[in-house]
Amino acid sequence: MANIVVFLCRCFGEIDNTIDFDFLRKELSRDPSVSSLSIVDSLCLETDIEKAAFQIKETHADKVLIAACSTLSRGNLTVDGLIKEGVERHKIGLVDIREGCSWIHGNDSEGATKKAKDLINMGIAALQHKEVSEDISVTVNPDALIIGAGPAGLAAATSLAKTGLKVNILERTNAPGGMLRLISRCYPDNEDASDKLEPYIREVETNPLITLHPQSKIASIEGDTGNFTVQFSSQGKDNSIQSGIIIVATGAKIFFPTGLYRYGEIRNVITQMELERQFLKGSFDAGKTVFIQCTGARNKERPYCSTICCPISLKNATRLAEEEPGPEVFILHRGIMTPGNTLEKYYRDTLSKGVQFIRFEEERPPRIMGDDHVDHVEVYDAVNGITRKIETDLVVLSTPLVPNNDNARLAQMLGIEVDRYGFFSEIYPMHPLETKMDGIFICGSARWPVSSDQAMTQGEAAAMKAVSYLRQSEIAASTLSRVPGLKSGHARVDPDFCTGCGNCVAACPFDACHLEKLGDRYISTVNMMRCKACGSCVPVCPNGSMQIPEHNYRMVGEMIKRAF
Amino acid sequence: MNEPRILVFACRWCGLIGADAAGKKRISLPARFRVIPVECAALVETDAILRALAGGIDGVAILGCHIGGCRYNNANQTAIKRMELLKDLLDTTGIGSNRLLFSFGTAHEDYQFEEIIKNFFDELAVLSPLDPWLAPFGVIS
Amino acid sequence: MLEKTKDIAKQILEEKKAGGIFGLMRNRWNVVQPHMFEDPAELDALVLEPKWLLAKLAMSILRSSPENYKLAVVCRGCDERALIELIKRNQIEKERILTIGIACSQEQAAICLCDRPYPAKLDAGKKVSGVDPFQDERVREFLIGNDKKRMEKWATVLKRCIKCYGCRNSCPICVCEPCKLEDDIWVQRGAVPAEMITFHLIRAFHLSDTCVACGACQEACPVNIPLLYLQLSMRETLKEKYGYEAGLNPEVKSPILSVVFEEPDTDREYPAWINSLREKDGY
Amino acid sequence: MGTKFTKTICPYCGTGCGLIIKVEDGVAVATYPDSEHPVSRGSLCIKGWSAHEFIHHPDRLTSPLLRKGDAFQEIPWDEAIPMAAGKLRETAAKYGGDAVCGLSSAKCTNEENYLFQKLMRMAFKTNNVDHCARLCHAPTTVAMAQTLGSGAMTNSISDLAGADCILVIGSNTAESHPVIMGEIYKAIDGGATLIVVDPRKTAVVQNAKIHLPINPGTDIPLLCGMMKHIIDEGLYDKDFVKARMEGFEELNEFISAWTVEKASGECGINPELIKLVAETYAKAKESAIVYCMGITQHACGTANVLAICDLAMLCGHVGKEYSGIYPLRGQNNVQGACDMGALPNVYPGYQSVSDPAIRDKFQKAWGVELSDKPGLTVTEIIGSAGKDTRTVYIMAENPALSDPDVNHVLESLKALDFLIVHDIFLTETAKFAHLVFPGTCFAEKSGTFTNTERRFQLLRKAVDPPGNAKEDFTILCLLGSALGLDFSYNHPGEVMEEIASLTPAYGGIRFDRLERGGLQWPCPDSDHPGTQYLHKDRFTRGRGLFVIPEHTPPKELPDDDYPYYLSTGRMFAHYHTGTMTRRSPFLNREAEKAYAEINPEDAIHLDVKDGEKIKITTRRGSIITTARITKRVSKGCIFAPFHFTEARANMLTNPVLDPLSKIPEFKVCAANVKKESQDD
Repeated sequence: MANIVVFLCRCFGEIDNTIDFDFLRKELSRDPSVSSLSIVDSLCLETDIEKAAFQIKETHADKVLIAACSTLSRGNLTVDGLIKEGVERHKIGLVDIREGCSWIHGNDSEGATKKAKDLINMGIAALQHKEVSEDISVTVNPDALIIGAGPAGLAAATSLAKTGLKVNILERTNAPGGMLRLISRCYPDNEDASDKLEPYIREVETNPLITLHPQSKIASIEGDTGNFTVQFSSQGKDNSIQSGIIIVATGAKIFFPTGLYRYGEIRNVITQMELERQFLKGSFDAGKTVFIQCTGARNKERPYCSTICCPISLKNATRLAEEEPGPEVFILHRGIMTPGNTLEKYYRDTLSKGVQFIRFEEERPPRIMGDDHVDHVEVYDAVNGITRKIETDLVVLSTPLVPNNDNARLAQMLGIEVDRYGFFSEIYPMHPLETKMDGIFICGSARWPVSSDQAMTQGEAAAMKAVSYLRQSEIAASTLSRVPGLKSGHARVDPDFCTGCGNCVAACPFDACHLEKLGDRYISTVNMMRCKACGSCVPVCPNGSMQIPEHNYRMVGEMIKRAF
Repeated sequence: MNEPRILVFACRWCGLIGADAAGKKRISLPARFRVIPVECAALVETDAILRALAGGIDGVAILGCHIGGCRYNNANQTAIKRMELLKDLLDTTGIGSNRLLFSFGTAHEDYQFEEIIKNFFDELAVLSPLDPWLAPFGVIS
Repeated sequence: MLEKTKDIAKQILEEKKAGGIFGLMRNRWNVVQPHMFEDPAELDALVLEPKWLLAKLAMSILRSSPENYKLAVVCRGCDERALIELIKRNQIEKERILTIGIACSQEQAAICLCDRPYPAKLDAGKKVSGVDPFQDERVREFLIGNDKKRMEKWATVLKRCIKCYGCRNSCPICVCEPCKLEDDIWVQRGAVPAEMITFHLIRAFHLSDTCVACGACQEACPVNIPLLYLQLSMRETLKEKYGYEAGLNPEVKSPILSVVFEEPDTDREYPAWINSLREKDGY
Repeated sequence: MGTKFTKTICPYCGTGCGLIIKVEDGVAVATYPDSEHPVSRGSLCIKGWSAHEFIHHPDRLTSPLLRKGDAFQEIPWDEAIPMAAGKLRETAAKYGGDAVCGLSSAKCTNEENYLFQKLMRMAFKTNNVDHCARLCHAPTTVAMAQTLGSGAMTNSISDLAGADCILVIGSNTAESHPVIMGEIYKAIDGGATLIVVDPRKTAVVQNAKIHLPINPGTDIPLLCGMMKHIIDEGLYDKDFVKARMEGFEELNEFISAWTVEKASGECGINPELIKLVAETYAKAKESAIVYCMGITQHACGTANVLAICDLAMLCGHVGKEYSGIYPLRGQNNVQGACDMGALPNVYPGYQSVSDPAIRDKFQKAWGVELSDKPGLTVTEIIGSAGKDTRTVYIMAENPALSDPDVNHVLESLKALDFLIVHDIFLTETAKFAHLVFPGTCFAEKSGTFTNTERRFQLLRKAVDPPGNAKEDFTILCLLGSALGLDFSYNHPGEVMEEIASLTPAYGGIRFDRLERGGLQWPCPDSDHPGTQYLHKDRFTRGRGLFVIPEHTPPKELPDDDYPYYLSTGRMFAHYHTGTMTRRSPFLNREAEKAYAEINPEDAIHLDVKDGEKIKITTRRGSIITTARITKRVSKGCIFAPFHFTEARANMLTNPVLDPLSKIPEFKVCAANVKKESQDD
């Protein structure tokens, strides 16, 4: 019979003014498992914690029950204090008899006293049946791996290298730079794209810590936080790299609007990318131009705004307008998206250059007129309520960014998820760059369409997040918690009882369970690095072989029995 | 029926915060409910709920996080689906699904917690007791 | 139907597609019992009546026979669905099971209140139209109407339980060793009738998304408790809400296992490449 | 190799459910119900589902054992059989045939029981053969032989489903005969009223319409009160009584003393309720009376059964479908053992030993001179051990645990010159034996059982016996031949033919006729379909006889130093002495520790909490067991199941015997309870 030391905290009258402590003392004295009971004025002050810790060690108590205030007020201070004084975490139980009892039932002291007795009994039962889950710690491979050498990938690589860490970059194409290589100037500062890229590319080529693997195609990704192994082929040679973390910066791809606005059917209807290529080659002829925004975006198939198409149109429209003699430029739009002060100023400049903006509605899009090449565009001007005909030599369609084709496959290999549109999804709105798998980060357009400078910021942010992992030589599984502080434990399988039905594998939101063949039957095994002790696997396990030791079903059953 | 008895499974990251806030606000509620903190609403087993109902507890409430707001990558959605099926079973046998209350994302604030628990008390007070269904042979210790 | 089944069975044995045929045998004193037919000559003793759930027996036969041993099972609709559920839960390897599908008669469908009295792979016999259990008068008495009266009805019926565990033992899906009903935390031990809410409703809920409505539990109950009725409304909800029915496709897992909300009636639609459960089962 | 399925009959209670045992490579691994069985129809009770679990238990005896001091030493068969034969013949020579006694078993098949009594009667010219029916339905055989002419259940189990009123008196059917309870529930669904007479609120009571919580041991006052009311109201079946009964005047005159008020004073049920129950029983079109140990295990056991028969015959509820008297036999073949003559006063088929014509028939058939003196009963054999009983041969019985006043039993077993025990485990009784034969269990032999509704049913061999244990049938043949008798049968079927030839009631029973669903005796010739119910148009003894049921209150009533009523009985997961069920893991988990049921008020008075240790003491001794606080037992009563060797409830019971049937009074004695110290 475990001997339990119980501390009842008076909280200077806050608790025992409602709850009758003598009644509790009488009740607890009849419980054989309670070895000693002490009523104290407070438990959250430094001196109280030392006194309590001394008494616990003195009486060699198996378990300690603290009946005081809730974890969210000062209960956790007491618990953490005791842990600091050397009392193991699993030996301590906390019962909230202040917020949860004396304060909330202030006017019913008899009911509150009975509730306090029951809560303490539940606490004792919980302590008696609570078990400790194992923990493992893993040596961390100090190197980093970045997939994709676009602006985000390069920024991440350079900032990681700056902290002295070895970095490998896997790039699908043969040269770094991503989409920046395809455009002439970037918004909002109109800086030349190649000038922007140049310092990063030089760093990648010169810095010995960074190795670039061009034309690489990933075969498989194994391992967990701190120890990833990536098999890939680069320039025809198979290769494999170990790394502590992975930063996914695979970017996105342009949407080709085949079938929209007669694109591909008649000449002179081009996309922004083709316009950018003409700027790069310097071979644009400054004729009349009409920009059409939200081509294939903010509609049923892709119900999202791709953030960058409006600023790109403003950039290119301004560039055209600045030519001598500047051609007439129209932008047909469904609302110009230019958030922030720089882009607002950008929008004002375009206006001042004489670019004309016409608003149209999604239901009545502009129509391209002309036989083999475009000669005019008909558009219903929603603001003035009239249909206008605009002669033009060139129509430029602004199309959104869409996820790469192999996002889902890569997500499957990485063990992370893609959101409903196909971009890699973050685990929780307040942890934007982290994913379901600790140690795998997402940044740049792979996560959501962004401009190049935003992509670079996210790259550096992801790098700094990664450093917090790579700097530790060892990582304990219990520290990889989705909640502040340590995890509450890990799931544990009883191999004799497990029937191998696979329910837990399907139910686990973190893919921490997988089935292994043992003789002629399957057994589920828990990967503690991934398991977050959320317990989704416990109710779906038909015979209770999957349990969280700190919250096992016997403990819950006993607590329910003593609840009233 | 005399004062009904309620067991509350409160998720540590929202339900418990609501209960704690209600406590700090000194909102007075009948002393006939007990709270068992759980890591996530997904951890609550239907067997525990049925054990509670069989043990003479009149109502069980599960307070979880918003849909999409669960820290454990939407673990609470499996809980919602399971509770709906359990409601079906309780309706089938006539025990009545109103003995089971699950609120996802509506117990963060103190006034919300108070409102939920008060309504649940009123609702249960109307129901007939479950004694024919208690463990028939023994006095439950 | 019987002749066709016998031919198929003979063919399977001759072509060595399976090591044995598992079905019902009637001996010369017309005593019927399950039997492993291993040589074609025995097959003329094969019979198809009465209805006998063979899925769980087939599973344990496979477990105790060598790795590559294949078994052909003569099975009705519910047997086949039970086998599919067992395959889904890795209790049987798919390649080691061969089914000879036979259809049930209309009377059998009426007795079992079966809405799908034929296997997907039908080899012998004619498909008969299914019965909607909710039209049956006794089902409506137990399932529809005011709560108080129905609770009394269920109380009188469930109070008869003699805790023989027959419902769990005869259910083709209940394969857990040990089973939660034997744990004294959930169900008090050593007394009859079994505790109503914990014994019966825990068992019913564990089968909420796996029950194939074969009625074996009801037939094995010595005191005739209508145990199948406990499952009907849950199966209905799964069908309506998630379009899911147990025992149709070994690849599709039960919807309440996934965090993804596949509810057709919410306004959210999902593009094809959402990470659905299927890809996740990479084990 | 591979999997084999064998249909056989459950070894546990008298319902006789059909089982299918799955055998994999010679090992019984699972049990399934036989959905074509006429009684169980595809369902089983908890014991039926785990009937295979004890078969391959490591404790099984695998070789004959000879006692050397305190230990046993394995000896081969060809040494064991001659030694047994020698010892038996030596005792018979020295002290005469009557010094040898045999205890047969309700666990063994009909053929084995027949051979056992034939061996005893032929080899030693004695009738000292008995078996445990003495402890269960001996009063039934005695009382019903007097009133109706045959001691078996009058109707079939399936008849219960058609009854309009069922009176369950002294039977916890839901726990002792669970599958029969299914039939009673079918009757209730068909509109029948269920009346239960039981001091304890068992599971049956919770589903009953009317519950009569009588004081223990006061059944006769209740029944006589009912009969008085029925006669006063003229509700009895006048023309049935006139046409087919005799002795009504004496009964009427005796009953007139039992006014309803007097009866209610005696049994503690208010008069209105007695009147209501009497009217319901008499007025119903078909009424059935179901009873078991609660009626028979009293000092007035036989009188209780007489009262039941009188009530049934008074209302004409005998000899027609869906009604009748239903004594529920406890063991799987206790009916068969009685049928086969394993009783001191009758040959097979209840043909009396003292009737010269019958004795001649058997002497001619067996070719040897037979004794005409009825033999000793179990309790008398135990009582006279060491005096005029010198050697006892016990087959598959465990008196050391199941008989009353167990300490006395242990002394007498020690006092024997030579004790042979033939069982499948080293039971408490076998521990005192000089020579032990390893027998076989139900799954390792073929033969027939007779269940409580007189149905002969076929057993089929599923697995081979362990080690070099032999089939009981073979052992008896070897022993018989060693004693110089012609026991050269090579298959139980032949024994059945010999039985059929000697007893008219079983003339038509043959093994191949039993394959599909068995046959209910009487079945005089080979194309007779068996009898669904007895006493149609005429009673076995001609006219039914009303016999006066003398009421004697329980011999030992609670007083100040033993203030509580104590009764012993069964619980649903275990069977009798637990030899088989406590070695089945699944059943053992259901009830691991011995327990006694105590009323909550008494518990508070004794300051005992659920699960705590208590000590129950009676004048015969005391046991330590755990308390189970439950509202099932009424205030002042304690109920203790007798399956647990570590707390032998039967050790506490009062060994006083019923004068006519010599059954001990298990159901009532006075006991005291004290809280035991909780340490260990």
